Amino acid sequence: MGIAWFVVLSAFIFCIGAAGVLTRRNPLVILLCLELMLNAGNLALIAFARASGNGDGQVFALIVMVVAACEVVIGLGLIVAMYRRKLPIDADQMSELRG
Amino acid sequence: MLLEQILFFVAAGGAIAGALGVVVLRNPFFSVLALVGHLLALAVLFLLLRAEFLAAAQIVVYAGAVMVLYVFVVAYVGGIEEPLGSSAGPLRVLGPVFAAALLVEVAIATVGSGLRAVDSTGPDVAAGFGSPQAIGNLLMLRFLIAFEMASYLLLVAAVAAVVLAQRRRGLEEAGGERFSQVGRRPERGPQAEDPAAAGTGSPGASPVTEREPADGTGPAEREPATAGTSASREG
Amino acid sequence: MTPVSWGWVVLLLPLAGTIGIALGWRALPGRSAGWLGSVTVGLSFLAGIGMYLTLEELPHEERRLVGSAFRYIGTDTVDVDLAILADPLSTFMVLVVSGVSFLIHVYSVSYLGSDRGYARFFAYLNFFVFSMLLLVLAANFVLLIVGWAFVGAASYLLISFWYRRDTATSAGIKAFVINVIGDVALVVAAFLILNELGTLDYLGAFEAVREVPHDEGVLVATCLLLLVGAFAKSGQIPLHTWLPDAMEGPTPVSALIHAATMVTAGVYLIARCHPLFERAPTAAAIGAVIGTLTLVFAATVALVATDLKRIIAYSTISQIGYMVLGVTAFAYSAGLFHLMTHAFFKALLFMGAGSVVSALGMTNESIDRMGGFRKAMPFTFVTFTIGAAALASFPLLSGFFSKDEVIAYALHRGGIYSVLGIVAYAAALLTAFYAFRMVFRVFFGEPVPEAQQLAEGELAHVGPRNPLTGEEEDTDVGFPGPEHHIAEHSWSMKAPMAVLAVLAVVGGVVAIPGLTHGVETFLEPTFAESEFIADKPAPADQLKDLAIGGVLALLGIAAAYLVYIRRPGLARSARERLRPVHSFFAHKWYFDELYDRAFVRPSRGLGRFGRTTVERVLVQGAIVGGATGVVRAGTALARSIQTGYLRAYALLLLAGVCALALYFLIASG
Amino acid sequence: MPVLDIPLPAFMAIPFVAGLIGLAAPARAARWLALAASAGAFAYTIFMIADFAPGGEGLRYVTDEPWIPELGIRFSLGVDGLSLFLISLTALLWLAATLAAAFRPPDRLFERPAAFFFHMGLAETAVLGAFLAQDLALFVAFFDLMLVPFYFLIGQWGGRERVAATTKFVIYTLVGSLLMLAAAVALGVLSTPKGGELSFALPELARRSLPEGTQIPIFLAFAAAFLVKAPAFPFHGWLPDAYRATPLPVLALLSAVLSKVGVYGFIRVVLPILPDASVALQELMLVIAVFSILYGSALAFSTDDARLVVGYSSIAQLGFIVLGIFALDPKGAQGAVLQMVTHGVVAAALFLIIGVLAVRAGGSESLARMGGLAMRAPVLAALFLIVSFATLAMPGSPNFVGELLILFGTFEDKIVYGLVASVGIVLAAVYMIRFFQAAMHHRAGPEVASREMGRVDMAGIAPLVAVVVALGIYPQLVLARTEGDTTARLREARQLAGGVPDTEAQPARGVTPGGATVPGEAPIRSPSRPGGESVP
Repeated sequence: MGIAWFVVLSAFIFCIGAAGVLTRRNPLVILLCLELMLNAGNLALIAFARASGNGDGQVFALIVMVVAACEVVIGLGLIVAMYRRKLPIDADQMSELRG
Repeated sequence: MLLEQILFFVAAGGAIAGALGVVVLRNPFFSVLALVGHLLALAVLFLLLRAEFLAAAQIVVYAGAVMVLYVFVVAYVGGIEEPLGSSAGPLRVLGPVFAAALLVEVAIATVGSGLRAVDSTGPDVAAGFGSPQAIGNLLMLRFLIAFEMASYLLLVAAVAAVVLAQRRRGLEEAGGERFSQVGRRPERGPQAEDPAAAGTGSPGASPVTEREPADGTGPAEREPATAGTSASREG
Repeated sequence: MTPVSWGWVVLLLPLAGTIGIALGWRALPGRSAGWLGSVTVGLSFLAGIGMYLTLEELPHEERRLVGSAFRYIGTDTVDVDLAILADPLSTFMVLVVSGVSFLIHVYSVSYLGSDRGYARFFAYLNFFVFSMLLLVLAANFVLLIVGWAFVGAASYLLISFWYRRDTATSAGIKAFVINVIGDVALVVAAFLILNELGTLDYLGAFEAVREVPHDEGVLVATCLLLLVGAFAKSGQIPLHTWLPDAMEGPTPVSALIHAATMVTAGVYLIARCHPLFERAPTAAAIGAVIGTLTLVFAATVALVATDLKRIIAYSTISQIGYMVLGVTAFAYSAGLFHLMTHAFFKALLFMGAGSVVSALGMTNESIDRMGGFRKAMPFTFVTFTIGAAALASFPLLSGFFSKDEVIAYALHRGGIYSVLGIVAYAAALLTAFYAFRMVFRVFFGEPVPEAQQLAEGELAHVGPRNPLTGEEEDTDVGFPGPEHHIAEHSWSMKAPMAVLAVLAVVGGVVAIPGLTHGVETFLEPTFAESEFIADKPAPADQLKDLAIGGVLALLGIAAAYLVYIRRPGLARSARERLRPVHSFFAHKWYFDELYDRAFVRPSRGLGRFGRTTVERVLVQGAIVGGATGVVRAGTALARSIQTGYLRAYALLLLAGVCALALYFLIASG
Repeated sequence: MPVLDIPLPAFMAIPFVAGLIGLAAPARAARWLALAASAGAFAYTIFMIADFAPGGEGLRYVTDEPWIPELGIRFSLGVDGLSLFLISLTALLWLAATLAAAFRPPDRLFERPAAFFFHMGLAETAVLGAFLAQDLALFVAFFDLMLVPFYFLIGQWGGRERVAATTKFVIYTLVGSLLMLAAAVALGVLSTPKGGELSFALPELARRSLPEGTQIPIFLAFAAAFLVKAPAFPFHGWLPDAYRATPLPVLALLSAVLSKVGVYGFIRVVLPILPDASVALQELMLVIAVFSILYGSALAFSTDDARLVVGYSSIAQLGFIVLGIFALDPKGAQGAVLQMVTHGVVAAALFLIIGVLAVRAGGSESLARMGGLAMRAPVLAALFLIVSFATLAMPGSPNFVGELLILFGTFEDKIVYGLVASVGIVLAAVYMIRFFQAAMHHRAGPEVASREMGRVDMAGIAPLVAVVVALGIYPQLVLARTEGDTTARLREARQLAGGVPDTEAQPARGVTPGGATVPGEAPIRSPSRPGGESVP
């Protein structure tokens, strides 16, 4: 089973995730889409690890998982805090940074 | 061999289906479930790539812990139905377009062009490849620093989560203090909105931002409500 | 003590008085501020006498002492000391100025006795005396300009002393601005002198000017500029318009500044700079012509004016015209002699006028509402009449000798001067007429109600009103004293008037042609180098001229008597018949209107134009717009990218990634 | 050497350091710290003046360390007769302004006193640095640094529409400064001889020569920066808004001191380094100066806003200063320097007085709403009167001496400009007297409450008036000390301006004609006659 298949698959998933980030407004879903992209990355890493035949890529993927977990924790914490302050749970209404 | 291919296509289909589900489903709750499915499919793919430990971690950590966290939050916040038609119209079109463009590029890069290494099935590897033992060795020997860093990162994230989720700390205090400022000098409110303040370029911006918390749009004005609710929640 | 040290004392006493009053005005009870001012001025008069005596002791050629305190400006070619010059001329002026000032101080002590600005008034008045003494004592042109401007400032402050009156403040600003024009002219003249003669000190410049050829262009220009300064100060055509308005000030101010001392500074300046003018006879002739023109003009206006103080003001302008004619005809002693006598009788006239105006309750100065005060105010009547007679050069009074000496010199100089002399004679006739017009209309005829009340003993009290506009005065501050005073009721007003009356009568004895030469001999050292010092009319001619003058004066008085006492209707019928002439005179030859159209309105319009058009279009529009516009456009672009939408940023990021990937594809493949 | 000998960098840094400490210290302490610092700086300048022997030339208390050696930029400071009194003016006015600011009733102006006084201190340090700098790069750096604290002072503590005003002010002056920066770099690079190393030291730059063709654009860039800062017509577009928005104590400094830095730059930098261009463009500068005089005066007597009366009047006054500088005549330059000092004092005093007036006129600064204030405030009236007379250059005031010398210098060669300019004196009389009367005389305005000045106002204003009077009696104090260095800056330009008229040729008293001893005065480009020694 060629590694290329895996890589293309991961690219496909990555793009789906990116599209999701761009089109959805619910920050929760945006976080999910980020998960998708990260996992796509993981898939690619592992595929490369297989191609190169040593475990480094897998370790890399493991670290990525850790980071993803942290990102999830923070992101969800923010969402909860927003909810607490009766802020709209909507990425488009959080535009304080408008120049 | 054949089994392997069948497995791959099934898992790949599942993964793509899950991913699409995450993106297109209205209700965040279903999106989460779709993601779980996606992760399981990925785990299978990991196995195909001889990454047993990661597959296990994927299932246990991701599909288990993280997704449960998601479910909790969705339950707490409440699944907010959301029309896909977003306020920023162009994004709706451009987002997928660029995504597709990226896909095409990467596909060309992978299949059509250079990356010779990837169209092999990869070398034969020893039996222990990707086993917990092998990964453990790598982590403890070669990637010790990265491992430690990751653990610190987790710690920090945990603390941050606690702080953010706390009730009477975090933004609230700052907001309260801002609110009292608003009360002290109301005359600043209108000035913030006057065209001069709005229309000036970057050099004039500092006074604006310096006065910004007090202007009508900021969170400050919602303070009394929040204070009230939080108080009531305690009672 | 040398004359110079006396001079410093003279100078510093009034200054001390000013500072003392200004700092201690809270502490000074009642009228003590006034007395403090009077005493300091009186002392400085005594110091002036000391100056005179010590100067007399010196031999003639040494009667020019310069005392320098320290270097005032010393840079590059400019080298000016803070120095005073003690010579007969300055001593003469010091005596006149401080003497008259002392008397007027004493008069003011009770005249403004109950004015709210009492201490302020005397602080200003002392400051004026100091400035005037600085002007006459200065030893170089810069210091002269300083004194020149200081008296202008003092005059401004005193004109607008009752500063709640808009008429007073506008009169003040008018006087100040015209005086500044004079100052600027003097500054330019000073530069020309520095450039031409290499120094700004009087003596050095007067030494150096001898090498300059006659009527050398720059020198003529210099003298003309000096004339501009002198005329601005002395109210000569065309810079006279401020002086009549200056009567807005309290009467003692009119008496001191705008009759006796400051306005004669121009005459002093010309006399002081006589070496320059003798080198530039053209300029001197021009000055003489303008002086004569002025004296005729002012006399004609005084004929028809109805405001008592303004009549006297115009007569002042006219008399200064005589002095200017004198000094520009190189008859310095004559001109200065007339300056002295004029100081006496004109101050006297103003004091009397002030007394009469007080009797009318400070509310009206028009002679149409006066009449019959003879019985009510005998003392004022007598003194005023003496003053008027002296002004009319009634035979054997002071004005008789001085004015006719001026005319005699003018006739003697010949050429254009003789013409001017004859014109001056004609004006003398008018002078006599309007002088006694005042007397007859104020003191004779039907007594007005105020006069009757006064005869029965109580002084008229009318609500405070501005005599010009008739508007209600702002009574909490700055309207003519709530309790006004007349000479009859207070000795401190009577005494100075009496003294001045005596001086107005006998002041002439110091220079009776052929008999006494007091002024001339005393001033001789100053004018020793003058080319005309020896060239004087024979006593016989002088006596002849005196006779003519006396006859003219008597004629004028008789005419006035005829018109205003014997045939009262005559004046009106004459006015009816000569309507255009009368209105021309009554409008003061339309000078004010002319200036308003020529200068005031254009400059206002210019300012408005600048503030509206130029500012908006050029400065704000073109320049600022250009500079800030670019920056604004740039920032606007940057801001338009900062939408604040998270996903927009993400889109840009993705687009960037795509572009990057594309680049690598192309690069690799 | 002065009684207590502080190195200049330390002296310069005093206010800034005090401000820093004040930020940390409690708010009440901050104001006292600021007061103490400005007072200390002023006291030290007094020592400098006392220590400064009249009539000499050259720098005193020099500090000269390499700063950025790669670019040949040195951290070199020094005091000479030219900068001496401008430094003491700066210190004096900062003391007065700090005093006026420190004891105001706590209004919006002093929400964050510590920050306010920190910015004040930073600004003073920057201005002192600009006056002390002897290296072009250093001068430019301080010149731009001045902008930062004023940006915050106006933007944060200003009145209504302060943001728009600040933006306009900053952008406008920044454009000028950037031009100057470019010009400075170009100057340093172009003037470096073949194989010679880069240097920005002013004396060195003055020694190196540039062809006139290159000088002119550089001159124009510098002139733009300085004229905008002054401001001169037609570069004063930022003035009305900025003046209306700036809090008065700051405005006093903005108008009295900052404007002087610009014109100071002309004498310190432009004349000695770009003599050919200065001569070539003399007429242009004179025209600008005369226009500023007339135009500023015309605006001043047609506006109703008290601040703008003074603001426009200072346009006119600075026109006089530029006129004196570009008359290229020692008298004119001397007058210009004296005028810088005296105008600084009176302008600051006027702005502080406007503050006092506004309080009594019901908070309004429009002339129409003032009036009759003199009634119960004789002291205020007296001080105001003295300042007004000084502003309109009444003879006897130091301003008169300044303008007299300026006019004399201008008459020397350019008598026409001089005559037109002297019209400005008359106009000055008109608008100042109008201002004084409108405020103090006439009937009382609608909500005028006439009362005497408080002790604090007095403490701020009276010393300035005292300085005016003292200088009026003895202007030589300034003239004698500034003469040597001022004329030295001019020498080269004047030789180029077609020889020195004989009347000015003999060196004035007390000045050693040997120009060679003065840094930057070695007469290279003077084929006709060596500096100063020409005989009558």
